[in-house]
Amino acid sequence: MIDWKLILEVIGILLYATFMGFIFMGIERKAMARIQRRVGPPLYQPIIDTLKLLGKKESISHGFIYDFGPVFALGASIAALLFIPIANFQLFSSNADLIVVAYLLEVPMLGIMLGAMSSGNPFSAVGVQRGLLTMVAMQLPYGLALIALIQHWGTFKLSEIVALQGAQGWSVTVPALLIAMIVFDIVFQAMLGLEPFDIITAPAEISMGPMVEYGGKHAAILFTQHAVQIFAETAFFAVLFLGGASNLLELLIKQIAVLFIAIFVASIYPRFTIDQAAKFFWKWPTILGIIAVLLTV
Amino acid sequence: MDMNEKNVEEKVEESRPELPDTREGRLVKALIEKAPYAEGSVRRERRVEFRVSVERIHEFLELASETFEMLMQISVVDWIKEGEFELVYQLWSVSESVHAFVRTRIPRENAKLPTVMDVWPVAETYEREAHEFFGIIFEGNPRLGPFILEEREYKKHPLRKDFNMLGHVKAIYGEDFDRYDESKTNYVI
Amino acid sequence: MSEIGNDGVISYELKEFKLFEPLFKWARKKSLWIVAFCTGCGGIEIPPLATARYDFERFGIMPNPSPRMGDLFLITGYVTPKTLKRIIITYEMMQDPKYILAHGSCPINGGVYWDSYNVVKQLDRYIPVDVAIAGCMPRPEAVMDGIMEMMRRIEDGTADGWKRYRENYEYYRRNQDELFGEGWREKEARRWLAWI
Amino acid sequence: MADLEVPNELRREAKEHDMYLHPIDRDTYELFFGPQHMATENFSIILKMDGNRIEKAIVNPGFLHRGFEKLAEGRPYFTNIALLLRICVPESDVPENIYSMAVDEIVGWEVPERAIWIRTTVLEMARVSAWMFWIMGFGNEIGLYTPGQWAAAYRERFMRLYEELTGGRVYHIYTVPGGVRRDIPGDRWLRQLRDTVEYVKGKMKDFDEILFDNYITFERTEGVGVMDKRFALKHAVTGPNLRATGVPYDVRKDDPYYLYDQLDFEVPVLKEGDSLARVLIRRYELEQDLYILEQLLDMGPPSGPYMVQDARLKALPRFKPPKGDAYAHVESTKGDFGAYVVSDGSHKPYRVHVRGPSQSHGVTVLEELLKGARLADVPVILKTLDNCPPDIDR
Repeated sequence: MIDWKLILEVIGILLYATFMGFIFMGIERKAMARIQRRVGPPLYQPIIDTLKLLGKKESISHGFIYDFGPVFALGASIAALLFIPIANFQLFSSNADLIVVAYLLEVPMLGIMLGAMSSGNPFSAVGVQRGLLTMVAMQLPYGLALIALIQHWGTFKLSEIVALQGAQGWSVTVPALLIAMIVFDIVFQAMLGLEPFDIITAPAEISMGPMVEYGGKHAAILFTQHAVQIFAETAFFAVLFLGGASNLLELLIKQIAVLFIAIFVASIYPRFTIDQAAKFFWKWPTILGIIAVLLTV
Repeated sequence: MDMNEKNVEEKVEESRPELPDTREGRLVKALIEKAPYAEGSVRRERRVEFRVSVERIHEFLELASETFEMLMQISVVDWIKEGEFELVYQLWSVSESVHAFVRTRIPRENAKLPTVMDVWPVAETYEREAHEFFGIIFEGNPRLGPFILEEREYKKHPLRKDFNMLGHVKAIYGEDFDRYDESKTNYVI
Repeated sequence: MSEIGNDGVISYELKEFKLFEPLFKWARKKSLWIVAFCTGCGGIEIPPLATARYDFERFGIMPNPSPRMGDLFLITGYVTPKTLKRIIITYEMMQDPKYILAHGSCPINGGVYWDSYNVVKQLDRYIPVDVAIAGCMPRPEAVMDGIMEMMRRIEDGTADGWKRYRENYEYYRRNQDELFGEGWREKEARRWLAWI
Repeated sequence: MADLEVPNELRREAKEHDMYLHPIDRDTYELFFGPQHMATENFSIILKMDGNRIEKAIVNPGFLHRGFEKLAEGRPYFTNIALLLRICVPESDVPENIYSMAVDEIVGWEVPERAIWIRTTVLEMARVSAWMFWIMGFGNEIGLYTPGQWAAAYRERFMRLYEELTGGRVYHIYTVPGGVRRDIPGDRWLRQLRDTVEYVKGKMKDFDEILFDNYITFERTEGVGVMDKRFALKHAVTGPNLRATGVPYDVRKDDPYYLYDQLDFEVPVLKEGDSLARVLIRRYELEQDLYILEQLLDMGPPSGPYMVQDARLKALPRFKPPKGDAYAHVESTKGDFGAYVVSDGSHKPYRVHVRGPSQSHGVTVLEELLKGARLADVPVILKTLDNCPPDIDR
């Protein structure tokens, strides 16, 4: 028996998430431009970019894995999105969907790495190396922040966390979880690939890193993936710490608030080098994360 | 600015110019006493000049490097009528604030010179450049070869006076320059 | 690109989605990504173009470090043979459709370096140029005007340098080989792009 | 011509030195850094990498070589101004000035006071706008785009002033032997210059907060690319790079030209010699340059002609200076920029040789400093040395 309602909801949420993700990317570029005292591109610029990339004629491939990487990444992002309770829709659910989402959000990076490795470009290889190291480095504070959250609310279910926040106030209002949020926000910067942790793409050092060989339709898929990813990540943040949302508008406002913090941080900090980033992750965010965990015990 | 300059020709005629009793004069005198084979003179405030024969140039520069810490440039002038290259080592003394020209001349054919890389490591770049553009060989410099230029231009040593630039350009890029005067006879710069 | 150096012929997929072509044309016009390759002194006018006073990001133009994603190649000034080799390889690495905007007098006829032994006199002989801007150095307004002209041409389909390059590949290849000598791709370009 | 061949033994030695002729080992790889790269701009470095560390770097310049020195031998003295200024693109006034100074010295012209004032002002404006450009470059290399965008916009204010004074934005063709090409447009221009200087001075706080006083800027630059005093002197490193190692050498103080002996300014010196010191030196110098511009404006342009009065200038293309040679140098933002001009008495210079500061710090020094650095340090070292490829290539 096919659940037509679920399928329609999935398609609707996907279209909405992709579109809003592109708009978020547009907001990111526009806000950066305003900080830099420029007019900046229109908000829908990333959609045009993706269309243009789709319209390119490709003449290269480096084998199956190279083509498969971006698709794999996009699939993982979509899967993560479907587990997050977006407003009153939660499409998929399990008893431990927090863990599922937390790790599905990291899988896309692996997909890009997979594709980039097979391109053979040395810049890609360096980018992959950096990407994997960043992932390893950010796991510890990321995990600690989540542990603090789980310990406080006593559940792994995202929908329950939202409900509990509705009843007892947002997570941010709890001092221990405020610390956890700060930790999560630092990690969030790396998840979005923004400064000071845009080590993976680092245009001035390794010219786009893993993406250096991708062009045309591959790049279009990666762009779409990035859009879905931004939407999913901001929604995840809003659900965990900002009390979720009862409708899409509320969620949107919270997502944009989260996004703006990321943009402001990104526009005033330069980039770390990879070893500094790892050291940084294992120092302050980890200490703060441990404090948060201890406070919630 | 003090502009009391002297012509190159005049100085050749003066065998031992009187050294003025200034900072520059004393500097030149001290160096000449250590290296009597060199001719030294003061050109103006903060500009001194030495002439050294090519055989003892390395020895002299090593001596001069005690006062003149920096080698700013090695300028090569191609005096084609005399059949000689003139190398001007531009030295600067940070402690004394004096610029020195150390001049030496070598024949154009088979121009060879000892390198001064051991005195100033930066000479490597200057010598590579001088070799590339003039074909002078600096013995002991391991990196002589195409540096800025590609192989084809490098072989011709384009800054030599006998390099026919217009002919070279015509041969490679074609005759049509669109740079004639109204009578279509002469090129206009 | 993987075919480069074997027989010198670049294979292309010629499938075109006729239905979406107007949409793509519009998108191409509105989103020109510049390959980050400043090839001469004109590169100095790119930062003013990208910043507050002229801000070309308004029109969706932005520099991109990877040639694979680039659409617009700005030849910003004179081209020396040494650079031209890299320009050709970078141009061939870009994916169709791709456009070249020659910036300044020097790519047109050599400019002030008309008698220089190391400046390519007519860029048009080696790679196809879609729009050329005269002047030394062209003001940012002139460059913007050139980019607008490029957008107009993309819209009415006359910015077809990439098609010309494909159709007249023999001609361009012959001129390149004349300038650099036979086999320069195998000798040098293979070293830069060892992974291809 | 006598084709001079390099002896075979030399050639073999040179080949062994070029590592790219060796087969790549398995655990190391080579990276062609530039010229199609955001950080290097027309400059290529071949890096032999061992993981994330650089084992060996080979600088490969020459992408901008136009043969200026040869071209200058074929053009009359005054035409050369329009050619030679293209050597240093971000501050094109520097080559104009060194060439003009050298020709002035050969001819023996006393440049009028008004022209001297204008030349000094133009040079200082060039320095400030070059610093603005440098802030943009450095910010972009370390991934901080905001101050760079601001700085490039402030530079536009100077460009507008340049346009009004000289008619050109980037290439001004303004300083000529014997003076300058035209007079100051009027008092309004001076007022505008003062306003601009005040404006940029007010923005220094922003730059401090966001770039120079930033925790990550310190992290990125501290202890990266260290040189000591002796190394810097032996490699003829000049300018801010030398002053960052503790040598107070500034052409404006040590070989004063123009009005610099009447102006009051300090030469900032730091001892560390690393990238951070080089960054901070540049920040202090920007402040000093704004201060110098203020002093110049307080002084005001002296009245009088702006060009030397000489009958020979009536027939410019056939202008012939006497025989002789001269070396002139000025302090550019990159270092000591010098020109050696030889005249044989004809209407074209016999030889013009330009010493770009990047020639010394852009080749051997860069190769030395990159040895053992991380890949992420390459743009930082490149930009804190302030490497300008056209200086090397010419």
